[in-house]
Amino acid sequence: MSASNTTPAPTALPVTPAKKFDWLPLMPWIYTIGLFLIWELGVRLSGVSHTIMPAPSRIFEAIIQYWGAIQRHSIQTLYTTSVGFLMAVVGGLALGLLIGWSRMIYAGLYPLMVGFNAIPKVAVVPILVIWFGIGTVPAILTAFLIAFFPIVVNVATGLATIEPETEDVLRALGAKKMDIMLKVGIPRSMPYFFGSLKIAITLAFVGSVISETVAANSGLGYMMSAAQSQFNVPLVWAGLIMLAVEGIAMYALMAWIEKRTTGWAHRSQTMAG
Amino acid sequence: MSASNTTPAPTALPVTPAKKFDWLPLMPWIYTIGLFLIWELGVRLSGVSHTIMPAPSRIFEAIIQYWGAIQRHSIQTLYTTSVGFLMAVVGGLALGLLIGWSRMIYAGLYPLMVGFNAIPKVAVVPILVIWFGIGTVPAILTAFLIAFFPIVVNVATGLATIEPETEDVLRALGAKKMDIMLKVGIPRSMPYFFGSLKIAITLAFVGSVISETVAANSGLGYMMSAAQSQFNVPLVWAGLIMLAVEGIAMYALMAWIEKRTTGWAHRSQTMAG
Amino acid sequence: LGQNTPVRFTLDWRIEGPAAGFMLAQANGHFADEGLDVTFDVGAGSVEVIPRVATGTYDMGFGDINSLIKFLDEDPDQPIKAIMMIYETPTFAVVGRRSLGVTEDPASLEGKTLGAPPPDGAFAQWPAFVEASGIDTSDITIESIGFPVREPMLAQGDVDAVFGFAFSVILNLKAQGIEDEDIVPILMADHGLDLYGNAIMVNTDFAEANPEVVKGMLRALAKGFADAVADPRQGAEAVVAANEILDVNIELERLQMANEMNINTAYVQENGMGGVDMDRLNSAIEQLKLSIGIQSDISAADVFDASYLPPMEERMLP
Amino acid sequence: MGASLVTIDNVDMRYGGADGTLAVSGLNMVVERGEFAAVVGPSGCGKSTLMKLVTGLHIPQQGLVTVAGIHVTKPVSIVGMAFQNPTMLPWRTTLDNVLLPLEIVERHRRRLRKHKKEYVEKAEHLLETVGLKGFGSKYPWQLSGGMQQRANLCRALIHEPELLMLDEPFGALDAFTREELWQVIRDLHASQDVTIVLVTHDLREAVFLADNVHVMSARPGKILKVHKIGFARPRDLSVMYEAEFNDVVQGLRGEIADARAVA
Amino acid sequence: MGASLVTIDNVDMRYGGADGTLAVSGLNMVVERGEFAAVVGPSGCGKSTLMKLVTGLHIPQQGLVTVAGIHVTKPVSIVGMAFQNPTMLPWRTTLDNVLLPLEIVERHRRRLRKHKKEYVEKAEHLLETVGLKGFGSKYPWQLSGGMQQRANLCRALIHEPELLMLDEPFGALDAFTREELWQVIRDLHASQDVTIVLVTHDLREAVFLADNVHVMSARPGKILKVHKIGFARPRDLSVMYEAEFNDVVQGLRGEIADARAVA
Ligand SMILES: Nc1ncnc2c1ncn2[C@@H]1O[C@H](COP(=O)(O)OP(=O)(O)OP(=O)(O)O)[C@@H](O)[C@H]1O
Ligand SMILES: Nc1ncnc2c1ncn2[C@@H]1O[C@H](COP(=O)(O)OP(=O)(O)OP(=O)(O)O)[C@@H](O)[C@H]1O
Ligand SMILES: [Mg+2]
Ligand SMILES: [Mg+2]
Repeated sequence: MSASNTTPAPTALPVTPAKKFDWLPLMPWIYTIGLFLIWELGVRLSGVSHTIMPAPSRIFEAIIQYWGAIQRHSIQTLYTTSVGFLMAVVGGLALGLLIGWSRMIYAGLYPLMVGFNAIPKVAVVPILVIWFGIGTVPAILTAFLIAFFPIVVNVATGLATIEPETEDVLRALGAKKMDIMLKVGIPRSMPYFFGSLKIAITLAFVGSVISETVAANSGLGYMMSAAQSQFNVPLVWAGLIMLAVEGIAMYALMAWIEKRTTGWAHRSQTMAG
Repeated sequence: MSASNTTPAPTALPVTPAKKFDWLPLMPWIYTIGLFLIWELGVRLSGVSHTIMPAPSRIFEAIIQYWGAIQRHSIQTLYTTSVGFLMAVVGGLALGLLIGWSRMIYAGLYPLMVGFNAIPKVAVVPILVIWFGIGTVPAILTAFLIAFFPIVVNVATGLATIEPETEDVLRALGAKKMDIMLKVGIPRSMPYFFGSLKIAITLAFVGSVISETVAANSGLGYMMSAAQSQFNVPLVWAGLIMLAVEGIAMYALMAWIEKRTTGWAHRSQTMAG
Repeated sequence: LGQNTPVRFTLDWRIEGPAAGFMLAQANGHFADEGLDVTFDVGAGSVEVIPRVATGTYDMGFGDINSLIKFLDEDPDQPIKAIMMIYETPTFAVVGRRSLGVTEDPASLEGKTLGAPPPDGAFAQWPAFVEASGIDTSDITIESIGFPVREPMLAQGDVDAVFGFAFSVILNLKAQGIEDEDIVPILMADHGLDLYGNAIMVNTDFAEANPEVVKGMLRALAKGFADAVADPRQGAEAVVAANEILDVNIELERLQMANEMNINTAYVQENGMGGVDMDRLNSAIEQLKLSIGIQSDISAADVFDASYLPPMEERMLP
Repeated sequence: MGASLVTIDNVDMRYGGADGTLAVSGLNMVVERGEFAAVVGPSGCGKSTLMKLVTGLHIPQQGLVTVAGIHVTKPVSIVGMAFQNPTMLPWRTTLDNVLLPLEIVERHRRRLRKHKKEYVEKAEHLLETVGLKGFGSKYPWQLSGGMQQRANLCRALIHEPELLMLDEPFGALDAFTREELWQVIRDLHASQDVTIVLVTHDLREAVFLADNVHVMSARPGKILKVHKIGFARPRDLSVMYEAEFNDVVQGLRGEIADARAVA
Repeated sequence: MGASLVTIDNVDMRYGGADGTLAVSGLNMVVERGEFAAVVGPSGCGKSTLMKLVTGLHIPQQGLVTVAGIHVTKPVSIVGMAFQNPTMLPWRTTLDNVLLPLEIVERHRRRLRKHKKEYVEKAEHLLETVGLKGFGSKYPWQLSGGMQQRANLCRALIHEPELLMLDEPFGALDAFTREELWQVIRDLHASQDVTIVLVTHDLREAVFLADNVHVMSARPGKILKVHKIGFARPRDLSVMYEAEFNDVVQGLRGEIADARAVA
C-alpha cells in the first residue's frame, strides 16, 4: 500500500485568497480624521465657545496664521525633548539594570524612586531654574526626570521575570552575573524596554513642555502659556496638536526600532491580528 | 561494582551556612534615612535658605506643626488618586486588551493615544473644570487620564509578545480569540501589567495634584500652592513628602499583589539576587 | 560692543504690554549706552522672581514687593532688595460681573462666590481688604481656582467675581466675550488698601560688587519706561517683536492701562518714577501683617534701597 | 471518500515567506475514521508540520487538507493535540493545565461550572494513570521533563476528542513508563471511537500501536510509503517478541535509511 | 581520591523549601577522570537534578559534591551541559547560540574577537556534523524539535569542556540520526581527554557508549547499582548485534523494572 493510494480528495483548490486591499497603513489616518470630524461636529453642534474648546478648523487656521512661531517653538521643544529622552533612555536602562542587579539596591532604591515620581515635576522645575537658569537646560532635565522612571520599572520587571531555565544556560558555563546581565538580561528585557519607551517619550514631551511653561523664552510650552495668558485658545490648541504630532513621530521611530530589534519576541499571530 | 564503592570524599560537611542577618527588609529605611541625612548635611553646609530648599528637619517641624491640615489634604488626595487609579486600571486594561485584540484598532488608536499623552494634562484640566466644576471630579479624571496610558502600553506589549507556542495550545482546541485572550493573553501579560501599575500609580498622584493646584479647595495640590504663595516653603515640601509617602504606600500594596499573583513569572534566582 | 557688562534679568511674567519699558530700554539702546548687555528671561509670576534673584541665578529681576517683604520676613539674611518701584499702585482688585449682582461697592460681594487662585497677589491681600473695607465675610464662599480657569469660570457664571490684577482680568474677560459694561472692577486701593506693587530687585551681593552697573541699569530703565509712556505704540511694537504671537492692538491697550493705573500715577507725575515714600511703605507693612502674616519687625529700610536710583529729574515721566 | 477522517492532498507548506524553508511538499495522506496511524521519518522532515497542518494551526500554501470532510482553513475543534514540546502554561498548576481543554471545548465548557468536581476527578484519575498522582497541585515548572510530557498527554486526552494527534508523546520517558503508556493509548483506542495520529521515532512503538505506519522522506517531507500493520488486536506487549514483529520493524528501519539517503 | 573528577557524597536535594519535593536522597556517585558514565532511571527520579548538582546549578541541602577536587558551591566553569530542554536563546540565531559558550568561558572569550572567523568555522563544522548544515542563520524557533536538540548538543561541545554533561541529548531524534551522533560522541571521547556523564532512557545507547552505567531508583533518587561495561573500545555499531550486548541491556532492563517496583 503506497501513499499514492489515496481516495481522490475534493479538487485541490490552491488556497490563494483574492488579494484583499490592505487597510492597515491607512488606519492611523482614518482614526485621526474621524476624531477631527467628530470634534468639529461636536463643537459646532454644542456651540462651545472657541475660547474654551476651539474646533479643529479654527485650530488649523491658527496653525497657518502663526506658522513661523509654531515651527520655531516646535523645533526647540523637539530638541529639548529628544535630548532629555536620550538621557532618560541611557539613565533608565542603567538604573533598571542596577535595580535588577541586586536585591539590596532594589529594596532600597525602588521605594525612593516611586516616592520621587509621585511628586509632580512642576514642583521641581523652580529648583532647576535656580540651579541652571531658565531655558534649555531645565527643560532637558525635566524631560529626563519625568521619563526615566518608566524605563527603570520596565527594565527591572523584564529582568525579574527572566525564566530561570534561560539563565541556567549561562550559569552552567560559570558565567559571571555581569555576563548573565549582558547576554540574557538585556536582550530578554528588550520587549519591556521598548514598551517603556513609548511611555517615556510621551512623558518626555510633557516634561519639557512643563518646564518651558515655567521657565523658558521659547518652546511650545512657552508659546502655549503665552497664548493662554492672551486667551488665544486656538493657538494653545495648535501647540497641543503640534505636540501630539511630534509625539506620534517619535513613537513611529520607536516602533520602527522595536520592530527591527525585537522581532523574535513579536511572533504571535493571534494577538494584534 | 556498587555505588557504595566510592572513594571516601572530603568529610561531608553539611552545607548549612551560618544564618546571616537579613538586611533586606531594612534596606528601604537605610536608603531613606541616608537620603535625608545627605540632604540635611547638604543644606546645612551650603547654607541654602529654607525658603528655597528647606532641610528635612525643618520639613518635619512643618509636618508636625500643620499636621491637622496635612492629614486632611492628604486623605483627600489619596482618595481622588485611588479612585482615578482604579478607573485607570480598569480602563487601561480594557483598552490594552482592545489594542491587543485587533491590528486595525492597534494601528488606528495607538498613535492617537500617544499623541494625546504627549500633551501635558495640565492643559486639559481647565476643560475638565469648565465641564465638571472644581474639586473632586476633575482631580479624579486627571489622575485617570494621566495614569491609563502606561497600563495600555504594557498590556498591549505583553499581548504582542506572547510566544506562539503557548497560543497554539489554545488554538489547537479551536479556541475563539476571546478565549485565547482570557486564558493566555491576560495571564501572560500580568507581569507587564504589574510593572505598569508602578508607573501608573505615581502618575495618578501627579495627575490629581496638578488638578488640585488648578481647581480645588482641598487636597495636597491645593495646600502646596497655597503654601507656596505664602513662602511657606517647608510646608510645600511637607506636602511633597506626604505625596512621596502615599506613593510608596500604594507601591507597596501593588508589589504585594504582584507577588501573590505573578509568582510564576518571578522565578529568576540570579536577577535581583 | 563686546566689552559690555552682562546682566541677567528675570521678568515677572511673559513679555506683554506692561513690559514695554524693558523692551524699549533694550530697543532704543539705553542699555548699550550704559555699557550693559542685558538678557531678559521670562518669569513664572512675580513671586517666583524673588528666589531666582536671591540665589544669584539672576542678578536683577522684576517682582512683587509685598512678596519680597514676606520673603525677607521669613529669612532676613537673604541677599535681595528692591531698588526701584515700577508699579506705584498695584491694581489688586476683585472683578465681578454686574449681571451677577456685583457693583462697585465691596459690600455687594457679601453672599457671593469668589474665585481665587491661591498664588494670586490680590487674593493674598483679601484679609487686609476685608478689614479696611469692613465687609462681612460670613457668607462669602471662596473657591480656589487656577489662573487658566479664572476668567472662563467667571464668564460662565460659576463664580460671581474673581481676584486678580484689574487690567489683566478685564482684558481677559473681554476676550471671553463679556461686554464692557458687565465688568465691574473693585480696586482694593480705592477702599483703603494702600500698598506698593512690582519693583526692580537686585541681588545685594551683585549690587555691592557692581554698584555702577546697577545704577546704569536703573538709568536705562527709567528712560525705557519714559519712552513707553511717551509712545505706547512703539512700546507695544517692541513687545510684539519679542513675542510674535501677540496682537499689537491688545498689547497697546494693556500697556496703556498699566501706564494709567500702575506706572504713571499722580504720585509719579509729581515725584518721578522709581522712588517710594518710606512711611507709606512702613504702613503697607503694617497692613501686610494682617493679610499675609508678617511676624517680625521688618521695616521699609530692610526692603527698599533707594541709593542706586538716578536723580529725580532723570526719573520724570512725560 | 466515505469514512476517511483526514485527507491531505498534494500539500506544500513553506515557512516564512517565499524564500523560507519548504517543510513539506507534495504531501498526501489519508487517515480513516477509527484508524490508528503512525508517522515516522528523519528528524526535521516535517512531521510536526504535518500535525499542525491537520489541526489547522498552519494553512498550506498549496493543496488541500480536510478533516471530517471539511476543508481546513482554521483550527479545527475536534482534535486533541499533544505538542512535541510540552507547552504547559506556567501560571497554571498541572491540574489546571490538564483541565484547560474543558474550559475551551464547547461541549464541555457549558457543563464545567456545574460538574466541576466530576471533571477534576476525571483529570486526577488521568494523572494517576500516567503516574503523576499527587502532582496535580504542582506547577509545570516543578515537574521533570518526562513528567511534563505525561501531563501534556493528559491534556490532549481529557476532553475525549474524536481525533487525537500525538507528536512524539513518549520521547522523554524511560522504557517502562513508555510501555505502560502504550497500553493506555492502545486501550483508549480500542474502547473508544477515536482516530489517532502518532508521530514517533520509536519504530517498535509505531508497529506495536498503529494500523498504518506512514514513512516520510527527508525535508521537504512527503509520504514515501504506507505500511499496513497486520497484527491482530488487542495486541499484547508480548507481540514485540514475535519474530514477525521484528521483521516489520527491521523493514521499516531499512526504508527510513533509504529515505534519509534519498534526501 | 586520585583521578576521580566528580564525587557525590551522600547528597540530599529538596526543591522549594522544607516541605518541597525531595528529589534525590542519599545519592552517591563517583566519576573518574576520562570516564564515560551513563545514568539511567525511571522518569522523574532525579537524573536532571543530579546533573544540575554536579554543575553547581543547585546546591544540595545535605552532602557534598566535588568536581576536580573542589567542593561545589557555585556553578563550575569546566563543564559543557546539554540541558534536557534545548533552551536556546530566541533572540540569537542558531549559530550565535552555539557560539555563546565562547563568549563566556574565560579561555575563549579573550581569543574570540581576534579569531572570530576560526571559531565560526568551527561552529559551522559542528553544525554540519549533526546535520544542521545551512541552518546556522535560522533562529532556534525556526527549527524542528530534533534540530533544536542537535543545536543544543553543539552548544555543549563547542568550547571543548573537560566535563561534558548530556541530559537526554538524543531523545527527539530518529534512530539513524541518533546512531550517527552516538558515533560522534564516541569519537570525541576517544580522541580527547574528556569526561562524559550521559543521562538517557535508551539502554542500548547507554551500554554502547558508557564505561559505567549507573542505575537510579525512583524518586527520591539514589544510585542503586553501577554496571561496568566491558566491551573493548573503539566500539563499532555492530557491537549491538552481539548476543552479549543484548544480555547486558536485558540485565539493565530488569534492574530498572525492579527500581521502579521498589519505589
Ligand atoms: N524546579 C523544580 N521545583 C520543584 N520540584 C522540582 C523542580 N525540578 C524538578 N523537581 C522535582 O524533582 C523530581 C526529580 O526531577 P528531575 O528533573 O531530576 O527528574 P528526571 O530524573 O530528570 O526525570 P525525567 O526523566 O522525566 O527528565 C521530580 O519529582 C520533580 O517534580
Ligand atoms: N516556525 C518555523 N519557522 C520556520 N521554519 C520552520 C518552523 N517550524 C519548522 N520549520 C522548518 O520546517 C522543517 C520541518 O520541521 P518540523 O518541525 O515539521 O520537523 P519534524 O519532522 O517534526 O522534526 P523533528 O523530528 O525534529 O521534530 C524544518 O526544516 C524546520 O527548520
Ligand atoms: Mg517535530
Ligand atoms: Mg530530566
